[in-house]
Parts: sequence; C-alpha cells; structure tokens
Amino acid sequence: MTETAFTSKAALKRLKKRRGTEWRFRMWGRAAVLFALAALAWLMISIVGTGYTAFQQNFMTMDFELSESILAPDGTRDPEKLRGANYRRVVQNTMYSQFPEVTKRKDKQALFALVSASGATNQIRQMVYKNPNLVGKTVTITVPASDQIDQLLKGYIKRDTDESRRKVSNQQIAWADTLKERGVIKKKFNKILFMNPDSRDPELAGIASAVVGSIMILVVAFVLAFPIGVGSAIYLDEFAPKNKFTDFIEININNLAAVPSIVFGLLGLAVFLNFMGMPRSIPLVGGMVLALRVFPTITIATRSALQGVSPSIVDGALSLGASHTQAVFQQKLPLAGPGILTGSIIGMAQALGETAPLLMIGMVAFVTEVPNSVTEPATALPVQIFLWSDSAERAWAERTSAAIIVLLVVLITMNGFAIWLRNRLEQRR
Amino acid sequence: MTDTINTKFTCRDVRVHYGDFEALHGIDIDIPDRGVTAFIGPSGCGKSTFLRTFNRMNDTIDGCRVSGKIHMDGQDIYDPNLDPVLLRAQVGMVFQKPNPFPKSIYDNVAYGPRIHGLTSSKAELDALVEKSLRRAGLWEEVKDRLKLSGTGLSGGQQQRLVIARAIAVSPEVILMDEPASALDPIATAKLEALIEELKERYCIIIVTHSMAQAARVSDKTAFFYMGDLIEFDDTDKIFTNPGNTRTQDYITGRTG
Amino acid sequence: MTMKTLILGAASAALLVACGGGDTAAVKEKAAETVKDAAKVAQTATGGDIRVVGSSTVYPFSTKVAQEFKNKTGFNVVVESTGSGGGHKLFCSGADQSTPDITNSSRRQKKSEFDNCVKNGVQGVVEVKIGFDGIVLANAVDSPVMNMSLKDVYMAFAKEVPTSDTDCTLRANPYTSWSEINPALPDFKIEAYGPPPTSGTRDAFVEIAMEGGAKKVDCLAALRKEDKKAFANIAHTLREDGKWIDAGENDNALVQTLVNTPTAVGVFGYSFLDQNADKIKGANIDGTAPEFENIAAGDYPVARSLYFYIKKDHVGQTPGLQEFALEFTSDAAAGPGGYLEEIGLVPLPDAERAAVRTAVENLSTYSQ
Amino acid sequence: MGQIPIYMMLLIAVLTIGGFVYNRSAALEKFRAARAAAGGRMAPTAWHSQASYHGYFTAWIVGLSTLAIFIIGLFIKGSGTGFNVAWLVATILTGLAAIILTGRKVSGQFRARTYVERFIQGFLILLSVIAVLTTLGIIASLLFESLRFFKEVPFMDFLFGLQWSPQTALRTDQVGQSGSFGAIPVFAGTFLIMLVAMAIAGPVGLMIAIYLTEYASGAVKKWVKPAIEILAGVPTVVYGFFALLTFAPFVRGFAESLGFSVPTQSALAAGVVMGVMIIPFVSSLSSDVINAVPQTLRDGSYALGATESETMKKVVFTAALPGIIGAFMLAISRAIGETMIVYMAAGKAANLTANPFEAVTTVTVQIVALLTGDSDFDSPKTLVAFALGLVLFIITLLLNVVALTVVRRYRAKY
Repeated sequence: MTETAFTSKAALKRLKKRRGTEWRFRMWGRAAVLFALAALAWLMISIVGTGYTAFQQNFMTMDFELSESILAPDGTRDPEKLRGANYRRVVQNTMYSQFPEVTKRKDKQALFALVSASGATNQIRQMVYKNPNLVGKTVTITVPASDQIDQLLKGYIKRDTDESRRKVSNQQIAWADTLKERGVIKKKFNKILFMNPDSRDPELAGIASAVVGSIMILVVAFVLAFPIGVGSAIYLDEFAPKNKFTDFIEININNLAAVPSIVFGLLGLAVFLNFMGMPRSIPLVGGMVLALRVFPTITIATRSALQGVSPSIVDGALSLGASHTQAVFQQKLPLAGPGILTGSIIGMAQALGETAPLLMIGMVAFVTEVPNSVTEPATALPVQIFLWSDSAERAWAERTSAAIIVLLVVLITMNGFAIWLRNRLEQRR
Repeated sequence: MTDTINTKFTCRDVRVHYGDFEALHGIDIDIPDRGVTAFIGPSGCGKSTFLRTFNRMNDTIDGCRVSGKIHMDGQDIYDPNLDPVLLRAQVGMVFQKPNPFPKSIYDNVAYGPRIHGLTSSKAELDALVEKSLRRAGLWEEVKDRLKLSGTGLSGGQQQRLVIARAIAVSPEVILMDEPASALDPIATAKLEALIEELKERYCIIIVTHSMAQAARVSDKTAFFYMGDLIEFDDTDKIFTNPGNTRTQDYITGRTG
Repeated sequence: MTMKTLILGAASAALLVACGGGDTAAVKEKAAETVKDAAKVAQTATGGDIRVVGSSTVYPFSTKVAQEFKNKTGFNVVVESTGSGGGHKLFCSGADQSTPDITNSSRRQKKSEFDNCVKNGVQGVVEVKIGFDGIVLANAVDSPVMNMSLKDVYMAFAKEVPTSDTDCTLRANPYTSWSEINPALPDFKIEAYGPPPTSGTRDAFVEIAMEGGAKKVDCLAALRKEDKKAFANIAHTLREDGKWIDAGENDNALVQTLVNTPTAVGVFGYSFLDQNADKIKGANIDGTAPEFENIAAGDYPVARSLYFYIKKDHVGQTPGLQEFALEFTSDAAAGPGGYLEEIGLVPLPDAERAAVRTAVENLSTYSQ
Repeated sequence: MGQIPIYMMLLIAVLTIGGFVYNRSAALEKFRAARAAAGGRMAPTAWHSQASYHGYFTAWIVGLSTLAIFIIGLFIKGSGTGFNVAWLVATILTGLAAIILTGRKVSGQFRARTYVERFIQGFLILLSVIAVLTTLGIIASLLFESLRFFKEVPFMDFLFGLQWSPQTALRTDQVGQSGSFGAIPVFAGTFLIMLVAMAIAGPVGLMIAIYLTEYASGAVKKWVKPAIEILAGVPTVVYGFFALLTFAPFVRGFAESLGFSVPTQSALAAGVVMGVMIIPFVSSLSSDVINAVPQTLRDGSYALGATESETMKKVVFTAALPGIIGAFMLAISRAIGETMIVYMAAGKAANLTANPFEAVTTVTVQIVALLTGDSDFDSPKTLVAFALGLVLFIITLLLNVVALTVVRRYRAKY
C-alpha cells in the first residue's frame, strides 16, 4: 500500500491526537453527568441521613396518678372545668416518683425536664376531658420524652462534650440511662410527626396541618389552573386567528412561565390581599396565586401535546361532518390527554414545592389545628420546612429533614409518574 | 354512461388563494352525478386543492380563500349561511394516508352516525356499522375484531375502513385524495374494485398520480396543469385522443 | 362525548370556585352587616379562630401559649409573624371580624399607630405587658468574655463618632478593632452580625444601646439637651462600612457564623441566646452579664418590654379571646417558672404582673 | 348567612343541569317525531343539531343568566330574610324562564350546536385572556406601589445608588436615619450569585446535554435522564436547607483549610447550590436545541472524516449556538429570580463586591426581608420591595422575551 496523505506518519500522529481529544471530550461529558449525579446523591444522603432518625422517637411509659386532690379539689366532674386543672402537677409527681431520692428544687426541675411537659400534660388532659371518671384512678400511658433526651438517646447530643457545653446535665444523662434500663424509655415509631399539627416543641411537632394545607392549596390551584391552562392552549392552538393579539397572548403565556415565582407573591399581596381585601394566610388565596404561577406550564404542555397529534385525525373527523369544535374535543383532545396530564402533574409538582410566593401572602402562620376548609388559616409543607429550618433547637434539624423526606417522596412520585407517562407516550409515537 | 346523467357539481371561475398566491386560476367544470371523475396532473398543479373545495376542507387552512361559484345540486356550497359541517356530512372524503381514529374499528365507523344522530338505537347503529363495513368490503376481515383498534389494521384495510367510515354517514359524494398512494399493488387492486362497486351509488371524485389508475377506474378525467384546468372529457378520449398537446405530453410521460 | 362532559364539568367547577373565591371578601363584609348571631359570623369569616399578628420576637411566646390554650380549651389560635409595625398596621386597619384580634409588639404602640386605630374605628385597645427581653451581644462560647460599656458599643457601631469626649466634631468611625476603643477589650476586629433595618430588634438596639452609649459621651449629652433630633441622628445611625453586617434574625446561620468566626459578635434577643447557650455566650455590658436574673431585676441595661394588644370590641365576638389573654398572663405561663420562662421570656415583677392581670380581667382600655 | 352563596351556587348547578336534561329530552322527542314523520330515514341536513346540543344550549343560557342574577345579588349587598327570599326567587324564575324560552326554540332548523360552540369559544377566549390579565395585574400592582416609593426616593438614586442600607426610620414618629436606597449593591449581589450559578450550570448542563444526546447508550440515558430530572423537581426550600446546613459549612471548612476566612453565608455557597438546581434546566433546554439540529448536518461532517467531538464542536454546536444562548438566557432569568436558596444561604448584607467568598444579598432576598420585616406597610422600606420587584420583573421579562424569540426563530429555521 502506498503512503497517502492519510496514512503518512504526520497524519497518523494527528489522528492519534484527534482521537485523544475525542476521548477527553467524552470524559468531560461523563464528568458532567457524574457531577450532577454526585450532587443529587449528596443532597439526598445529607437529608435522609439527618432525617431518618426523626421517624422514631423516644417515649416514656409511666403510671400517672390522677389524684382528685390535684385535679378536682372541689370534687367536680365537669369536663370543661377539669380541662383547666393542674395536670402539670400530675406529671411532675410521676416524674418525681421515678427517683424518690431527688429532693432539691433545682434537681426536681431537671428531672421534670426529661419528659415532654407539654406533651404529657395535654395527653392526660384530653383523656380526662373525654372521660372525667378517670379522676381518682391511676393510668399507664406512653408520653413523648423531651426533645433534649430524645436527641441525647439518638446520639445527637454527645456525651463526651464538656457538661457546660451541652444542654443535658450529667445527672440527666444518668437518669435517662436508668429509665432506659428500666424499660420506661423506649424508642417507637414517631406517629406524632404525621398526626400532629405544628408545635412549639420539637417532640410534639407534626406535619399534619401543613400537609392538609398543601393539599387544599393544590386542589384550588388545580381546579383553577387546569381549565385556564388547557382552555387557553386549545384556544390558541385551534381557534385563535393568527393576529397581533393572539401573538401577544402567546408571548404573555411563555413569559409568565418564566417569571420569578416571588413576583406572583407580590401580585397576590397587592391584588388579592391589599386590593380585594381577602384574608391572609388562607389556602384559597395560596391556591389562586399558585394557579396563576402554574397555568402557563400547563398551557405550554397542552399546546405541545396538541401539536403532536397528527392533523390527519382532525381532517378525518371534519370530512365526516364533525364541526371543528367536535373534531378538537372528541378526537384531538383525548389523544393529547396523556401529554396534558404530564404537563399538569409537573405543574402541580411545581406548585407543591413553591415557598416564596406563599411567604408574601402570609402563609407563614402558626396554626394549632388542621384546617377544615380553604378559607381557614393554614400553612403549606414547604413553608413549614422553611419555618422549622430556622428554629433554634437542635431537634428541629432532624424534623426538618424528615419533613423534607416526606415532601420529596411525594414530589418524586409525581414527577416520576409524569416522566413514565411521557416515556410511554414517546414510545407510542 | 349515458347522457341523461345529472350534474352534481357546477363550478364557475373557481379561484383559490393561499395568502397572495393564486393556486387555481378560475376553473369551470361540471362534475356528473354518478360515476368516477379523476383529477390528474403533475405535482402542485392544484388538483388536490381543487378537490378540497368540494367539501370546504380548505376552510381549515389559514390564509386560504376560495372565490367563484361551486353549486352542488344547484345549491351554492359557499353560501355564508351554509354550515360546512352539514356539507361534509354529504360529501365524504378519503385521504392520501389512511387516518383511522385511534379507536376501535366499530367506533371509527360509528363516529359519523353518532355525531349526526343518524340512528336511534344500538341495534340500528350495529346494523349501520355492519352495512358500511360490508359495502367497503371489509366486514369479512374484521367482523371478529370490531373492538380492536383501527390503527392495528394493514394499510389497505385501514383505507377501506376509512371508506366505510365515510359511507356510514350516507354521503352523496366521496372525494378521494390519492387514496392508493400509500398502498401496495394488491391492496390497490382491492381498493379499485371497491371504487368500481361504489360508483353505482355515489359520485366519486378521485385525485390520482397514477395515469393507469385513472384509466382503470374513472369515467371522466380532468387534467390540471399549473393551476389551470387544461382538459376535461371522457377518460377514454383523454387517454386515446387528447385534445391538448400538454395533456398529450403528460400522458405520454414527457412532462410531470 | 365523555371528554366534553368532563371539560364542561371542570369549567363549571372552576367558575363556581372562582366566584366563591372572588366574593369571599364581599360576602364577609355583608355577613357582618346581616346576621345577628355574631359568633356565627366569625365562624364563617375567620373560621372562628383567634387571630394574632405582630412581632417576630413575641412570636415564639405567643405560639407556645396558643398551643397550650388550644389544648386546654379547644379554641384555635392562629399566630402570624408580621413584625411589630406590620402587626399594628393590620390590627388598626379596622374593627370588623376580618381584622386581627391581637397584635404582638416588641415595643409600646406608638402614638401614630394608636391614632390610626382610632381613625379606623377600633374602639378600646387593651395593652398587655408580658415580660422583658434583653438584647445581647454574643460571641462564640470558646472566645473570651467581652466586658464592654454602652459607650464602647456606641463607639464601635456608630457611623460617625465625636473626635473626643469634649469635641463633638463628627468624623467617620475610625475604629477597626475593639482594643482601639477600649484597651481592656480583646484585639478583635470589629465585626458584628446584627438584625437588618427592617427588624424591631434592631430598632430597640439602636434606641436603647446606641442612644444609651451616646449619652455617655459628654458633649453628645449636652447636644441632646439642645437638639434632640440632631442627637438622635448621630446616635441612631449604624456604620455602613461593612463592620456591621445585616444578618437574619434569630436564625441558625447566625449561630453557625458566630461559632465559626470567633472574633465576631452577634446582636439578638436574650431568648435566642438562651436557646443556644451551648454554642454562644453573651458579653457583659456595663459590668452586667445578660442573665435571666439580671434582666428580671432591671440591672442589664439593654432590655425592652414585650407587649400584646387586644381589640376590646372583639371580646365576646371572637370566642375565647379574653380567655386566651388570661392564659397568656397567667402564672403558669408568664409567671416565674412558667412555661414561657422555659423558652426565654423574662417575667415581670410580681406586683406589675398582678396589675396587668387585673387589666386583662377588667379589659381596661388604654390611651395615649 | 355565610352559607347562602354556597346554596345559591348549588341551586344554579341544579337549574343548569335540570335545564340540560329537560331540553335534551324535549329535543330528542321532537327529533324522533320528525324522523317518524319522514318515514324513519332522515337526511343529516334535515335536523341541524343533535338533541344534546339543545340541552347544552339551554344549560349555557340558564347557567349564565342565573349566575348574572347571583352576582347582581352579591353586589346589591341587601340583607335580611326578605332580600334572601327575593334573591332566591329571582334566581329560580330566571332559570325556569330560560329553560322554557330555550325549550321553545328546539327545532330542526335551530342551530343549537353553532351557538353552543360559540359559547365554548367565548369561554376559551376568556380563559386565554387571563394570561394577559395576570401580566397586567403584575405590572399594575408593582408599578402602583413603586410609584409611591419613587415619590419619596428619586428614581435615579434608587437605580444607580451605590449604597444599600435602608435605615430610614421604621415608623413615622422616629427620627430618620440616612436611609440609602441605592440598589446597585443588591443588583451586583444578584449578578454575582447568578455568575457563580451559571459557571456551574452552564458547562455542566451543556456537557450533560451533549453527552446524553450524542454519546450515551440507551440504558445510561434511561436512568441518568430521570435522575437529573429529579434535581429539577426538588423544591428550592430544600436546596436552601441543604445549602445552609451542609454545603455552606463545607465551603467554609474547605476555604479555611486553604487559609481563607469565609462567612457561613457566602455568594459561593448559595451560587453553587443554585447552579446545581439549574443544571437540569440548562441540560434539557440544550438537548432540545441539539436534537433540533438536523441529522444531515452531522452526516455531512462525519462523511468528511470528522470525529464525533469535532462534529459536535464545529458543526452541531455552531448550528445550535443561538438556541443554546437562548437556553442560557432562560437559565439566567431563573437564577436571578430564585428566592429561597439565596434567602437561606446568601445573607442579607449588601456588600458591593466581586469576591464570591463574601456574603452578598440579592433582589429577591431583600424583597422577602423587607416584606416580612417589622416595618410599617407604607414606609419606603416596604414600598422599595415593590420597586425591586418591578426591576426584577422587567429584567426577567427582557431575558425571557429575547430568549424565547431566539429559541423559537431557531427552531423554525430547521
């Protein structure tokens, strides 16, 4: 074989170099993918790592003597009156009885701090309120331990730090260990996290009200955004004449999809709250703001789904004497359905994760009750996460991460479903 | 064909514009009531555009304007008061690529009768579906799988399904826009046989690229060139003794 | 046909909701006019909840009481942190049921705010003082304890300082390290993370600490007698050369920053120091440590009172409102050893607390 | 009383549905009669609209008219049982009248379908107009409050001032402080964080797009693509939490090991985390653009003996460049508008600096801080939030519109 310009030494050398460049380019691509995956892994591991322990919590099972002399000195059995009684004393007595040798006031205080004061008193209070005949009896119930003890036993508060540097004293550690040995303190599934509304005390705080609030916001947002999004897409794609005005609408929608979400918060604040005078912190307003935020996403998804339907389908329907509206609604829309659904799910996932606009319309309220309707004050899961992440006690970090895990599981499920749906759609085409 | 045949469509000075572009430059033609009329001509000559004026499918294209007069049985089909939807119920259409709806075979055929409320009971509808499928020569092939999707049929079957779908609305006219171009020779033969059968009942207008097909199936042939109707006559005459040199050139393969 | 039914259904549902939504405010207004049974109105207007707005400093105490109160009585309390100013604004925006029942405040209500209340038809406001909050300068727990005077604080953070005690010619604040101000202080560069200008804590810090420090400068004290406004201008302006850094209020990032930057100080409320005592510690001011007893006794110089204000008209309309105020002022809550003390509230002296409690019981309104 | 609107709406729903059912069956009856009269076989032309359309027609008329009565009632703000009864009766009468009047219209000639379709179209137009109303609402509300701000602080001082320190008095009765509302440091901080974010998201996102569209095997694509999309689905508050709790301390520790001192809240920490958040956004937009480059271009290059990377860099990339620039602009717009990450991790100190290791503040952080702070609602300190919002809206609007035009024109080219 003769040596040509392509088989010369120089050319081969150049080829080798070119192959090297090729390889490096490929590696850069691989590195970029790995970087993104590593970031994802770090994020997930860091959150799951701090959060998973919150799904279990330390509880104390103890006897509480509901003595009449403390709760009902006047012998009343009126539940309303019993509700205001001094349950703290009952809990204190129980705690003191665990270590009868403790006598000094300061030590007694430290001992009492092992149990969740608020949690225990309220649990007993509700029991007695429901069944006043319990007064005078002794009940054995399980109440949460205080957040400090919980953190200690989970190992977040290190025993080897200097005593002055930690909020739990050596004496308290000894008590906690003893109670654990006695089987009084046990780690159990943390039902509180899922069943309770928000609380000032980490050991009593739950995401129930925030979850319900989020669901309400999503329902309102969906009921508004879905018809608006799909309707305007159908109009723009199927019925709108091509003129300046429809161009304007189109630019508008595309732009709205990319407007920072906080601007929608400002809109909600200025229009819904200040101008229309709607109440602050209600899911209805939150849902309306988020509906405006996500309907462009739905519109854009719907339009691309509609454009993906072969025009011959509409021609076929028209040639049979279907009206344009009939052809669109009966033939085209059902075919675009999965695409519209995908877009809607992604839009709703977007709405579910949104925080900033809700801050603007006062959805940062502390709500002691799970809301019953869209006009009752509520908060949303991301906002709850934001509030908790800002709280001082160490136990909050764990609970914040746990709340994030819940939110992420829901979001990843939603997005995953949307992606799955889209992939199926692409395969079908 | 005898001379007593009525005229179905009367067209006078039909012009079609896409925006500023004039695609048809004033067509005058009378289409007979029964039988097959074929439109032939090179690509872009306007034959498909002209076909789509008969059921006003051009209305769906943005920027498309039709002027001139087209009368069907004496009725102006471009009368602003006429609902194109009702026109299309009477003028069925079959497209180049078979376009069954991604629904069951049954639903495909039943769609038209349903939107027009042609039947009042399930049994009646069943009967109509069967009749249409039989007439389209598809019944024997699909009677056991009416619930299966229409998109699962072969190309030729799909095209016959589309014809069955069109017949189900009881149209008077069937427009066919190169119906065999996506089909293999066997399916084409079946389709042509079907056209042969259908022309007894319907006015069929067919646009075709295949000269042979036009010669085989049509009774009359119109030759279009660059947006003009060059010649319109009995098929036999066009193919044996065309009156125009351009027609002659096209038929003998010198242009197109 | 099913798709169309679906779409029509969705559309009409949207319409219904849209109407329902748009009209809430109008409906509510009308509700107030129409119906005799006021309690029921409240139920439809605000879900019957007690609405509390206002200071972010009082927020943790308020939420704690809300939680206890809810358990004791079943009444729902909604607490929103809007800041003191925002709270007074909302509170005084009107008397009807859609306005808040209570606003928290990290300072007394101002004359202008009170006037706004009167103007908008809020008749009768009950002022309730609940306790004290110290403002502390804290650094990392490993750093040396700083012993500073109020004057040092002023000298460290004012934008412009007098040339000397007697010469009130102002110059841009030249100090870059604490030891330049007071040789007894460590040779740390001046770096303070403090609340942003939007914060009430900053407000209080400026009015108490900065002004208190400025008064210790002789010539400024003289100026104060002549021209209060000029004095305030000098005393209230914090330096803007990067030595004072606006940071978030009461947030975890602040604690982290202090732990990681041992030479920096942070400015925040006592309750926040109390919660993070394992990581940060407070500087002594004028020889007094920011400790519970010192604040309670009034010895710690940078302390302020915390308040909340009740709309008297709403008592009887918003169920449980007065009871909530009573819970807030009860010994179990705001008294020594009460559950609010646990989270950092410094209780009022016994006599003052009794007086406040009586005021709540009698719903005695106040005026300015 | 508060319940009455709900009952009214139920009533309207009942009337609407009732009207539909009633007139649909009426139409069906007439249709059958006509068919019987025609001898069982009727041309489609003989009866214009199907029975259900007559029903829908009635439903629309009934719904709209009763809704009008309902809204009028709300605006009259009447009170008392008398009013409520009158309101109810008026609604019922209107509804019934509408049913009967439309019922009379039922005939073969009556074009119910045409009308119904017109109603539907009108309704659709109404829905599309909401987009315009939203934009107008945004502009109006931002402009209205901003103008109030600019009455107190000159526009130029705001836009070009170098000092951001809104120390004006919290309340009207306080002595004012210097109060500088120069927004430059705030914009600079926003810009700095955006640059850091884009320095991460730009190359990484682009390389991911190239790798996944040109190189990756089907299996890799199948798993990597959704994994990266998960990054896009994570709420920003979670990123903020991660930045605050994990990443910022990591950056600080890392910098300290190199001998720097870095505050916990730094532009770098916020920027990098934001960059990670934007990666999927850049990569999916870029891969759309790269996919749109026709295969023929690539084939042409391969046919000349170019390697894949040469083809990518010299042919595909050049062809896709306008689209990629558009994608980057959209990403920048996203970075500028992002709130929670910066609010939690970037800090509130308005430093005018280009050093990413320092704490800076951003437009969005200031908006949140100013609006959730302790200031009066009417003080310039609160109003300036709207002025910042206005600037933010205008900047992102320009970026979006230009980017969208570029991307769209680009797509049309191929």
